[in-house]
Amino acid sequence: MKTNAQTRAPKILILATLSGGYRGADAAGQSQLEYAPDTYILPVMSAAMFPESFYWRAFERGVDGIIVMYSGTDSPYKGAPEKTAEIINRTYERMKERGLDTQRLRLAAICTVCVRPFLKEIRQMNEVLDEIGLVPSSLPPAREAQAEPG
Amino acid sequence: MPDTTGEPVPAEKGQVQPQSASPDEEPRIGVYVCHCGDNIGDVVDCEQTAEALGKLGNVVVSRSYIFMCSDPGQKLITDDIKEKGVNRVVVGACSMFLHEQTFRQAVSRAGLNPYLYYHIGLREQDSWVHHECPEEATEKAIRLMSAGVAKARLMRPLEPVRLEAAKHALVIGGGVAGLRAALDMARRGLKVTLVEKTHFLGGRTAQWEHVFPTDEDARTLLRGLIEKVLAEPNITIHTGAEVVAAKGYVGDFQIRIRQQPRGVSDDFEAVEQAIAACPVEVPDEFDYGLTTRKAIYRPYEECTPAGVVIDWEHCTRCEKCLEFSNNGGIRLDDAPHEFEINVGAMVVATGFRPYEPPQGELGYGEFPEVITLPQLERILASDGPTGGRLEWNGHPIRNLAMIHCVGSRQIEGVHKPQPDGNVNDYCSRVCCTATLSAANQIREYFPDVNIFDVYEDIRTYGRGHEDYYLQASENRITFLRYVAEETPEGVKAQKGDQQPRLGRVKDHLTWGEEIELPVDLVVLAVGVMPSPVDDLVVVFKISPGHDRFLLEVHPKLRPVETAVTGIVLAGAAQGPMNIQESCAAAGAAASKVEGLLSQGRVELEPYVAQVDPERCQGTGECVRVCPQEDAIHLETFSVSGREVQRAVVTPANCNGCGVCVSACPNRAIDVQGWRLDDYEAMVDALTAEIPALEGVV
Amino acid sequence: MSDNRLDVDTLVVGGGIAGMQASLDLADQGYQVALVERDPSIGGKMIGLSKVFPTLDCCSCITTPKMAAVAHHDNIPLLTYSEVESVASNKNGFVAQVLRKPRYVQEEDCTGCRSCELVCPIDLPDDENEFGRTSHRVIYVPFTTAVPQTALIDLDHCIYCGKCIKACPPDAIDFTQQPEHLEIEAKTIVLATGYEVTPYDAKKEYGAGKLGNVIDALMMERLLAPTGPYGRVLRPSDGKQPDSIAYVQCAGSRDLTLGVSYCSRVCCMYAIKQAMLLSGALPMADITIYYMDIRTFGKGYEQFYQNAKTMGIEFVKGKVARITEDENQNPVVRVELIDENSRVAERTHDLVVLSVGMLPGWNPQATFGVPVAEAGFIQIPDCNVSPTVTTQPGIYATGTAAGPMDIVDTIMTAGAAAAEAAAYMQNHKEQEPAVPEAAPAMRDKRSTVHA
Amino acid sequence: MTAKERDEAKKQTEMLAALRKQHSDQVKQAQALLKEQQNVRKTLRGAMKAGPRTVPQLAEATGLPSAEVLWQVTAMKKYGLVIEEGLNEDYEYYLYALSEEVKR
Repeated sequence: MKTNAQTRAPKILILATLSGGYRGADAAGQSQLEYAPDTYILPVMSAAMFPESFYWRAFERGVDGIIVMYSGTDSPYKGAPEKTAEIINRTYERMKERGLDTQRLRLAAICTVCVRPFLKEIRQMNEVLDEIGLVPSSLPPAREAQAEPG
Repeated sequence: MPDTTGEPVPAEKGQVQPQSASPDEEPRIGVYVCHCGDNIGDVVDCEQTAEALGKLGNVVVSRSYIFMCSDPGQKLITDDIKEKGVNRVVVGACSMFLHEQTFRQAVSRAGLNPYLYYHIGLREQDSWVHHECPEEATEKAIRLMSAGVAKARLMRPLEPVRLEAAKHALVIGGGVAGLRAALDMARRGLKVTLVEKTHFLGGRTAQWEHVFPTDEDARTLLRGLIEKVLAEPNITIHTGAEVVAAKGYVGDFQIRIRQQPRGVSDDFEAVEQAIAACPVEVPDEFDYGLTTRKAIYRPYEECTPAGVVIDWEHCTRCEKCLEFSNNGGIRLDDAPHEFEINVGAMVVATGFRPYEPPQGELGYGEFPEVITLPQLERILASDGPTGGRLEWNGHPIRNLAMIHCVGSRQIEGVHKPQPDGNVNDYCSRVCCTATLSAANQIREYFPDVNIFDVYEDIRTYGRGHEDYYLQASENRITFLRYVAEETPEGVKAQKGDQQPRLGRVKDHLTWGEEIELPVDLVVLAVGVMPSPVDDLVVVFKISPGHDRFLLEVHPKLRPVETAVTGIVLAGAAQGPMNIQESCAAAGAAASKVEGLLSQGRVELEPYVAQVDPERCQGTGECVRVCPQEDAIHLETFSVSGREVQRAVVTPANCNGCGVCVSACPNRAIDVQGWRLDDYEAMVDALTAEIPALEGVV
Repeated sequence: MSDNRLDVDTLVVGGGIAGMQASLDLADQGYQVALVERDPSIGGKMIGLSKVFPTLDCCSCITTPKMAAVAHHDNIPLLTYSEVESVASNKNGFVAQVLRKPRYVQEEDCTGCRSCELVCPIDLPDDENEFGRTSHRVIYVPFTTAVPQTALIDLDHCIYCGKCIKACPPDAIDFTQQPEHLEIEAKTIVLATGYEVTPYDAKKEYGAGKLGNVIDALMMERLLAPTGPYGRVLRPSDGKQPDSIAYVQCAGSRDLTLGVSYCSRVCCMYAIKQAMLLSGALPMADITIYYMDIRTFGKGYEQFYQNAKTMGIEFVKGKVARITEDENQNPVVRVELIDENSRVAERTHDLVVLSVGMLPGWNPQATFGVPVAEAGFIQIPDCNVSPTVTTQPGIYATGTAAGPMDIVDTIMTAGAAAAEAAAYMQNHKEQEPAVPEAAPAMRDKRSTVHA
Repeated sequence: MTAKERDEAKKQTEMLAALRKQHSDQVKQAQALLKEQQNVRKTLRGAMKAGPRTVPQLAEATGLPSAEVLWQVTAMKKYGLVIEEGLNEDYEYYLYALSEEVKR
C-alpha cells in the first residue's frame, strides 16, 4: 500500500459529538496531554447525519483515518447512536468490497471526560496508519458512493 | 392540498421558511486568530496563521490579536462588520464552550445574524496538545481555520424556531398532583383546564385516613388544596371527562375532550330517597370493594363536586329513582358531549392504582381475612365500613400480620406476571412507611392487638419516616424478616381452626426460625401500579417505560419532561410517589410549563431538519427512519399540475438528530446550521493543497 | 453591578444542582435571578461525582451543560465566591448584603489558561475538591470544568514571589483586591444551600478518620472519576490497587449515637453504583456491602440493586461494630452477621468505604430568619402539599437544604420552588390583575367547575 | 526594555516586597513549606533517577511515609513532572517515573 502518497503527512479526521467526544477532546487539552497533530476534530450534533458516501468521499480526498467519537448510550438523541453504528457497519462492508482496510474507520463512544479513551483512540489510529500506510491516491471507483442512500 | 406551482412548501404556522439555496450576498469573511496571551501564541504562530488565511477566497480581513475575547478584541470584529462589510466571522481561540456565546453576542451587537459566526477551539485542541511540535501545530491551526472559512462561505442566517404559545395549559388528572400543578400554573397567570376522569376531585388521597409524615387527616389536607384550586379564577375543571384526541405541538395543541353526564342536576334535593330506591348494588370502589354502593351514588360525604352521580355502566335504567326527580332533577337520557380546547402544553397527572393480588396470592381472594393495606385504611377510616373499629366480619381483630412488598420487588419466575407478561420488579416506595404508620395508629387506638410486621427491607427513607420505624419498635410491634428467595408461604386454614394462619415465615431476625403465626387478619402492603393510560399513550405519543409507568426524557436531568416537548409528567403516573413527592413533582411540572408558555411564545434552537423542495422526490425514507414522533411527514402538493409527495418538517417536533439526512437518497434534507455540504467543504479544506500553506510551513 | 447594587426578581443562594435548576426554571420564565455561590465555581457536590445512578451517565456530562446554561443565561447574574451576609425585608421584598470575596485575580480578564498555576512554586493539598488527595498550587483554577474558569489565590500560603504576575498573559492578577460588598434587592429568595456529609472523624468505632485506608464515599467518587486525583482507584495509604473493598452502610445515618435518626436516602444507591463501577474498573476485586436495610426506592433503583447482585457484588446483612487496621494498614471490619445467627466475624479488606450520611450544609436561621426543624434541615410547615415553602413568605427551600434527597428529587423540588416563587411574584405584582387576557369573563372569583 | 517597562517592573518588585513585609509571619511559614517541599521532591527525584518505582519502594528509599509519597507523586504527576508507567509485576502497585521534562 505504500505509495508516493507517503511523502505527505497523514491526516486523521475526527467527528466528535458536542455532547461527548468534542468535550472529551477539550478535557484532554485542559490537562495539556500531547497527542499527534495529524488529527482534525470537527464538532457534530450527532454522527447519524453522515451517510456512507461521506466517509468514502473523505478517503478519496486523502483522509487516511476517520474516528467517529459519538456519545453512545449517553446520546441525547433517541435512536441516533444505533443509526450511526448501522451506517458505520455498512461502510465497513463497502470498504471490504473495495479493498480499503476497515481499520481506517473507527467508531468509539467518548464521553465529556473520557480523556484516556480519547488519547487511546488517536494513538491506535496512528499505529494503524504506521502499519498500513496512507490511503492510496486513487481509490477503486466509487460509483455508488456518490448517490447511494446512507 | 395547497396548489403551490413552483413554490411547493407552504409556510404554515410553525414551519421554517426555506432559505434560498445560495444567499444573495457574497460572503465577506473576517478571520480572527487569538493568541490567548501565550497560550495559543507560544505554540501556534498566530501572525503566520492570520496571514495565510488572508490569502483564502472571500476572506476580506484576517487578524491576530492577543485577547480576542477582551473588549478591544471584540471591537476589532464589530468594527470590521460595520466598516469593512464583513458578513461572516470565524474566530480561532479557546474552547467553543467558553466563548462561542461571547462572540455570537458580539456579532449580533454589530447587526449580523449570530449564526453567521463559527468558532474554532485552537487552545484546547491545538496549542495545548501539541507543545512539542509548533510547526505542525501552526499547520493544523491554518487547516482547521481554513475549514472554518469553507464552512463560513456556506453559512446562512438562521432564526430560532418561534412558535406562538397559548398561555393555557391542560392538566389531566384531579388527584393531588394534578390539583397542585393546576394551582401553581394558575397562580403564575396561566389559564388552566383540568380534566378528571371520575366525577370527583381528590384521587387516591381521599380514600386515605391518616397521612405520613405529618399524621394529618388526609381529607383535611385535600379540602385545603381543593379550596385553593376552586378559589383560582384561572382554572376550569371538567369532571367525568377524558381526552379522546390530540394533535399539534408545543404552544398549540388541539385537544378533544369527552365528558360523561352526571345524570343528576346540582340542585336535586331528594338525593337520599333516590339512592334508597335504586335496586342496583355494585362493589364500592371507594371502599376498595369492602362494601357496596348503588348505581346512583356519591363516593363520600363532603366530596367535590358535592352532588350525586349516576354510574352509567351499572345503571339498568329501571327509572325507580325518577320517582323522586321533580322537574328533571335526574336525566337518564343524557349523552356524553365532546368539545375541543387549544392549549400550549399539558401536565399528565393520571396517578396510580394499588396492586390487586391475583386469586390465591398469600390467601388473597380465598380467605376473607386477607385484605390489602388500602382496604385496612378504609376499615380504620371513621367513614369506612366499620366506622373506624378494627373488626372484620363482625369479629374484633386480636392478631394481625402485615406483609410488605406484595406486588413490588417481584422476581421473574417466582411471582405471577401481570397480563402484559412483566412482573413488578420495582420498589413501590410508599408502602413501608404507610404500613408502619397504620401499625402505629392501630397500636395507639387498639393497644391490645398483636401486630406482626413481615418484611424484607424496611424502607422508611424520607424525612420523618424513620421515626415511624423507631416508634413501631418501641410499640412492641414484632418484626419478622424474610429474604427474597424465601417469601412467606401463603395463608392457610388448618383443620378445626376458626381462623387462617400465616404459614411458614423463615425469620432471619431470630436465627432463621420457621414460624407460623396464628392471626385473624392478614394485611398485604400492596404495591403501586400506574393507572391504565394506554389510550393517552396512543393519543399523545408518549411512552411508558419497562415498569409501565410513563417515561421521562432523562431520569436525572429532565425528570418531568417527556419525549414530546410540551407534555410533562406529575406525580405517580411517572412512578411510585407519596403525596409530598407528588406535589413537588407537580411543582416541577408546572415550572416547566410556565417556562414554555409564560412568554406567550416558544423559542427553539434553529438546528432542525430542513427539506430542499427542489431535490425531494417524496421517497419517504426520512419519514420511515425518523426517531421522533410527528417531526416529518409526507404531504401531497401540486407542482405544475402534477400531484407529488414531498417531505415536510414540523420544526417544533424535530431535535436535529440528523438520522433523516443520512437516509435521504437525494440529499434533499439537512440539519440547518450543520449541513452535509458544510462538512464536505470542511473536509476538502482540511485535505486540500492550500496555497495558503505555501511559504508558511 | 458597578454601583454595587443589583435589582433582581429572585435571589438564589447556592449554586449546586438545586440552585442551578431553580435559577434556570425561573430565568426561563423571564425572571431576573441572582445566583450567589460561596465556592469559586458553581456545580456543587454534583460536579465532583463520577457517574450518577441508576443510568450510570457520566456526571460531568450531565452537569456541565447545566453550568454552562446558567453562566450564559441572559437573566442570571452569576456571583461566585460570594456569601450572603445579611438580609432585611422591605416593602418590595428583601435586601441582601453580599460579600464578594477577593480572588486576587480579575474575573473579567482571566481566561482560565492556568499559566499562573504552572509557574507557581508551592503545592497545597486540594482539600476543596479532592479531599486533599492531590494538590493545587497557591494560585489555581478550581477544577477543569469549573464555571467560571477563573483562577484564585490562597493568599495564606503565598510568598509573593510574583511569578504568576509575570506569567499571566492578560495581566489579571491583582494582589490589592479587597472584599467587595454588593446589595441585592429581590422579591423572593430560594435557599439551595445543600448538604455536608457526616464528618470523616465522627465515628470513633470506625477509626475516627485515623485509619489510612478507610475513606468516605465522596472521596471514592473522586477516585472513580476520570478527572480524579490518581486517575484510577488506589488506596491512599500506599497507592496499592485494592483487591478487596468493603462498604459500610448507614455510617452516619440512622445512628442515634451521632444524633442522626434519619435515613440519608442516597447511600444505598451510591454504594451500589460505586460497587458496580469498581467491579468494572477492578474486575478481579471482591466487593462487599455491609447493610441493615437496602433502600433502593426510586424509579429504576430496585432493578439496579438486583443487577448488582447478579454482577457478584456481595451484600451482607450485618451491623459493623468496629473497624481497626492490621500491621499493613489493611482495615479489619468487625461485623455481626445477621443472616448467620448474628455470628460475629472479623474480615480484612484493602480498602473500606464509609457510606456517610447527609447533614444540613448551613443553618439559615440567623441570616434569613428561616427556622430549621429536627436535625437542622429547614422547617417546612405544610410539607405534604407545599414541600418547598418555608415559614417566611417569599422564601423557599429546595434540594438537600430541606432534607436528604437524591438528584432527581432535588431537581423536582427545584422546579417546585421556582413555581412557588413565580406564583408569589405574580400575585404580588402591583395593580396587576391575576386574570390573563385570554381568560373568559368569570361569573365569580372562583374556578369554573363543569361537572 | 523601555523606560516605562523598567519603571513598571520596579514598582512591581516594590509592591511584592511590601506585601512580603506586611505578611511576614505567614510568608515565613509558606517559605518553610516550600523549602520542605523542594527537599522532599529532590529526594524523590533522586530515588526515581534509576528508573520507575512504586510508592512503597519510594517510601523505603526515602524514608518518607508511603501516604506522603503517594501525595507528592500524585501532585508531581498532575503538573507533568512524573508519569505513570504501568503496574509492577505483582499487579499491585503502579510504577512512577520522571517525565522527560524533568529529565531534561
